[in-house]
Amino acid sequence: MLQLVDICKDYKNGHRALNNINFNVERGEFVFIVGASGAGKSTLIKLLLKEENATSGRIILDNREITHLKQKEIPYLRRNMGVVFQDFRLLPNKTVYENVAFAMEIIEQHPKQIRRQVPMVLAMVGLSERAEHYPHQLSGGEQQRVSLARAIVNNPQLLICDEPTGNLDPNTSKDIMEKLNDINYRGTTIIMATHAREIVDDAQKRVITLSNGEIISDQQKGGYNYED
Amino acid sequence: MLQLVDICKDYKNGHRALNNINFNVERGEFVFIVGASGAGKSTLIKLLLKEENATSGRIILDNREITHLKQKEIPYLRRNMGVVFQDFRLLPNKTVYENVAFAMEIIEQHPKQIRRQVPMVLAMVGLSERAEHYPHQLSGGEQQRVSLARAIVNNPQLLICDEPTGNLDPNTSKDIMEKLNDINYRGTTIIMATHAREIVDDAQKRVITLSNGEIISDQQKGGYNYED
Amino acid sequence: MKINTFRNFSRDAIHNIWRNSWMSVASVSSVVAVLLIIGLVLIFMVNVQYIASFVEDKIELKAFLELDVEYEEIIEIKEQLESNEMIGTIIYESKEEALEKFSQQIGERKDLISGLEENNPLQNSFILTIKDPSQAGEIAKSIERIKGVEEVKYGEEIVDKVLKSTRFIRSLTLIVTVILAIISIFIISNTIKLTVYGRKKEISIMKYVGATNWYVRWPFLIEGAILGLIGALLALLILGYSYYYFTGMAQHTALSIISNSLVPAGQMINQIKWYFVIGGLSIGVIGSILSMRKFLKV
Amino acid sequence: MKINTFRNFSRDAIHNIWRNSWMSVASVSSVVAVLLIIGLVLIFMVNVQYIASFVEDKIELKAFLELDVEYEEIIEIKEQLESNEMIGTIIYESKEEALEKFSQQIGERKDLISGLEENNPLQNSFILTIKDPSQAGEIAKSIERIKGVEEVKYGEEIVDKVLKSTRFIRSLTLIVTVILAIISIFIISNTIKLTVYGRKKEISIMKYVGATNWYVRWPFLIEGAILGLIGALLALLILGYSYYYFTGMAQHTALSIISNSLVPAGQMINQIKWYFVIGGLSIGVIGSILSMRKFLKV
Ligand SMILES: Nc1ncnc2c1ncn2[C@@H]1O[C@H](COP(=O)(O)OP(=O)(O)OP(=O)(O)O)[C@@H](O)[C@H]1O
Ligand SMILES: Nc1ncnc2c1ncn2[C@@H]1O[C@H](COP(=O)(O)OP(=O)(O)OP(=O)(O)O)[C@@H](O)[C@H]1O
Ligand SMILES: [Mg+2]
Ligand SMILES: [Mg+2]
Repeated sequence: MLQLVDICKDYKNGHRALNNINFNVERGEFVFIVGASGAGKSTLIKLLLKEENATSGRIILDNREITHLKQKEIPYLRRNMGVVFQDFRLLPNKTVYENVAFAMEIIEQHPKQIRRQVPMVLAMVGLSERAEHYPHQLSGGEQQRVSLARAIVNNPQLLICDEPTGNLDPNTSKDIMEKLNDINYRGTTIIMATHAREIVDDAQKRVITLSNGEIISDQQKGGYNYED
Repeated sequence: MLQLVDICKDYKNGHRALNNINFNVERGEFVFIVGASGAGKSTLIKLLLKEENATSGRIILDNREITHLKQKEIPYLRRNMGVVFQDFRLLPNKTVYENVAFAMEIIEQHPKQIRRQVPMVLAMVGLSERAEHYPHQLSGGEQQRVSLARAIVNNPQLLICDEPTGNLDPNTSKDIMEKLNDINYRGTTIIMATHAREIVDDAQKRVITLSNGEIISDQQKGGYNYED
Repeated sequence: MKINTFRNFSRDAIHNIWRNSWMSVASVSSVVAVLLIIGLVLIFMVNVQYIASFVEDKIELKAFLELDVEYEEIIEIKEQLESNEMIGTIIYESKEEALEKFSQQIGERKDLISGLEENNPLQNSFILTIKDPSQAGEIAKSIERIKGVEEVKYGEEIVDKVLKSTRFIRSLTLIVTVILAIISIFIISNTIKLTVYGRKKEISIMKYVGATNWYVRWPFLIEGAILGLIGALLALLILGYSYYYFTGMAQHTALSIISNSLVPAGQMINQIKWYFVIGGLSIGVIGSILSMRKFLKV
Repeated sequence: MKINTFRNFSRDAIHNIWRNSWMSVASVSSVVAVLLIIGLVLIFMVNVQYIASFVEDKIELKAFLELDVEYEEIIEIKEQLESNEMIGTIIYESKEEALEKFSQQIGERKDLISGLEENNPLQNSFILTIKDPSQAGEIAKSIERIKGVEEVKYGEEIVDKVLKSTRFIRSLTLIVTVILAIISIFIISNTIKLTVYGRKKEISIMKYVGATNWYVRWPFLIEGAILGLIGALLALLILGYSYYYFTGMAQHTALSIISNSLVPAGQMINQIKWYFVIGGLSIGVIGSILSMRKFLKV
């Protein structure tokens, strides 16, 4: 489904965030991306989202090269992915409900469908009671869960999560991971950058370990084995 | 050093975030505040910082009632505390170095002192190489560590950390916790809201557990014992 | 675009106006202010043009007839003048009327010319107004060619001066108006840029979630249209009412000479009404779309 | 405040100008635009006032002397007139000069009054200008009380009309200028509010870290002063140069009548220079301080 070939990423100030990254992800896989702070996990995700462009190398999604896309095509690429951002990225002027509904509105879903689906996902992440709150009225963990709700509401083919449990307590995290596992079982490919050792160790899924922008290990059924 | 007496906090929309909170913190203590997402940890910290005002109850710091303070006095209160914010709160137009130096500049420290102290703290959190970066050029964990560096640069009496390791990998977290322990040994009182079970369990310090805005346990040498 | 989507856009636009009420007030009031400036200067300009053409209309030719023309010849000359399309009104002035006028002009020193009645040295003449004052010279020449007309006078110097002055004032006010309009539009575009800048994060988030550029633009566009329209109507109201009040007030005081030569309020408002509405709308719509360009590229 | 702290403020102000270069350009250009509008209207107003006082200065009194006054008496009357502080220039016109003038006035029809030289019916007179035209009536009366003066004329009606017109124009342009100035200042304050709004997060963060209100304000204040000053100087440059160019250009064309009665460029620039500098500075400083108030309360 997803292939990265010889990807390098240099930021404008000359910093090399990714160096020669190669890996494939099959449809339906669940891949953890782990690594120290600053290893390049978010950068990798930003490349998939076309938030940043790779300096060299190729990215192929569903047999289609997306390394260079026209501005106009980017939105349609993004609609095929659900993304939980490390910094949440909620619309400040919309309530929790509206933020989640927005993701459905942009693909012009029927209002009836929206009214059925949104409360369902909000219940799934445990935020039914916060539906009418604005993002600034939420706790950190609640904002993170709204971001997750928005990412899954359209049942995307590919779900990308950057640190989706960084602001969540262990119990809530466990709940969320169970939900993600469900989603994965139903066929969604999941790529998840995380630091949570317990989660990675428990899951027994594929783990790609980054260090200083390079892949230092790529294990099926791995654990959080990154050591300095 | 710090006393909270019958603190309640209702947000404008009527939500009760804290209900009847009572506890004392002695000088030199290290207190964890744990609890599920939305339990009221950040709210508690916002009250200490006077970012929000308590609806009822009293807060006493160093034998001084700070429940009601004039606008003009708040900055001086904040200077006695170092704070790591859950959402980092770095100045977007200042580099990492400048962000940390800023905390020293506002208390009119001598430039020589600033030039000596700032690189030292940056090295402590492992960001010497990022000194000239702007916040938007940093990874999530790096921003979090800048926030920490800024909080400790003035050697505050009281250090308040809201989720200071939420975006950090276990190794970096462990480093940071060791540094915080050092600081605590040298006499600084530390109050830390966190979800990281490993950290809390390892530290064997006092743990206050919040649930739905109420204290449900307050243990010396406790562990992350919060269960639904 | 589905109808539901458009409904969402309108809903979002209206919600945003309410939720950013502070900014909405800033935008509307800036639009009002800019339109007031342009309107004020426009009214000033329209009035100056109006008064200038008033003055220009006062330019007269005087065609002096030969001393010995008969009554029938005068009629004939008159017919010829009437057939000339460039000539406006035609008034005949006999030499007796001319003398009477002259004696009135010199006023108190009338005694100086007493006794001239019997031996009137003046001529019969036609007093003509012309449609295009700048053509005065040529028209004068063509009239002089008519038999029985001795000479055509029109105070070349004065006509020249009047024309030059009015032309100068016309172009001066036009230039000032255009400059002020350009400056004002520049300011408002700055203001709109800043309001959009304050929401750049919002715009980029929409894009990150997969919205197309047009999907992001529409609510801003509708919002801009609504705010621009409100601004235009407010400005029109303020300006129209003040102008009406001002001309009305002036009428009953010593200023009536001036106010009477101003464009009437009703006519003025009618004249600028659509400019304002279209101006306000386009400021709002074009302003927001242009300002967004930069932030859509994420 | 320590000297190092002040150095930090200035450093931050300059850094911010660079780092928010887009916003700095917006602020400066808005200040320029606003000052251009105010300046344009101000120049217009100053010139109107200038021309109006020009016209008012043309108002003359004419004191006719009795027919039989002797030379010594005339000298005496002149001395009395000179001792009156309200009177400006004094010019003596003998009856021969008066007749000469009159015959010139009636121009071509001079023949009508030929032969009057021997039997001049006119009077000797003093032509006086007065310092305050609105006092014309009272001064005339006081002069009539002088022995040897028969009558004082000053064309009451015309003086009245002229005074009313100039007063009307003076107050009209003053009102328009003031209104435009208020509107412009309102717009700029909106613009500044919006730039500060775009940085409200920054302001609140400074406060959360323990900065006092004044500590947060100072860099903004210095930034505002610098940007305001740059704006003022740019506006002055544009305006001064255009005005200089315009009056210069007008001098060599048919418009010289008008340009000669305009305030010279040098004098104009000198007159508005400080207003602009102080205006720009205060817009920048006061604007940013006021706009920050709201965001400092955290
Ligand atoms: N815009 C940028 N300009 C320059 N350098 C950048 C930029 N963004 C990120 N970097 C650098 O690239 C490196 C990788 O950043 P990235 O955000 O991918 O890290 P990460 O693995 O997500 O870390 P974390 O776990 O802390 O979120 C970091 O060292 C960061 O400083
Ligand atoms: N400004 C606000 N207005 C209304 N409700 C609020 C506001 N801020 C927070 N809340 C609510 O108060 C409760 C406590 O929030 P708080 O931020 O203190 O939680 P927390 O313990 O820090 O959670 P987390 O671990 O997710 O950061 C939450 O349920 C939140 O929805
Ligand atoms: Mg990251
Ligand atoms: Mg929190």
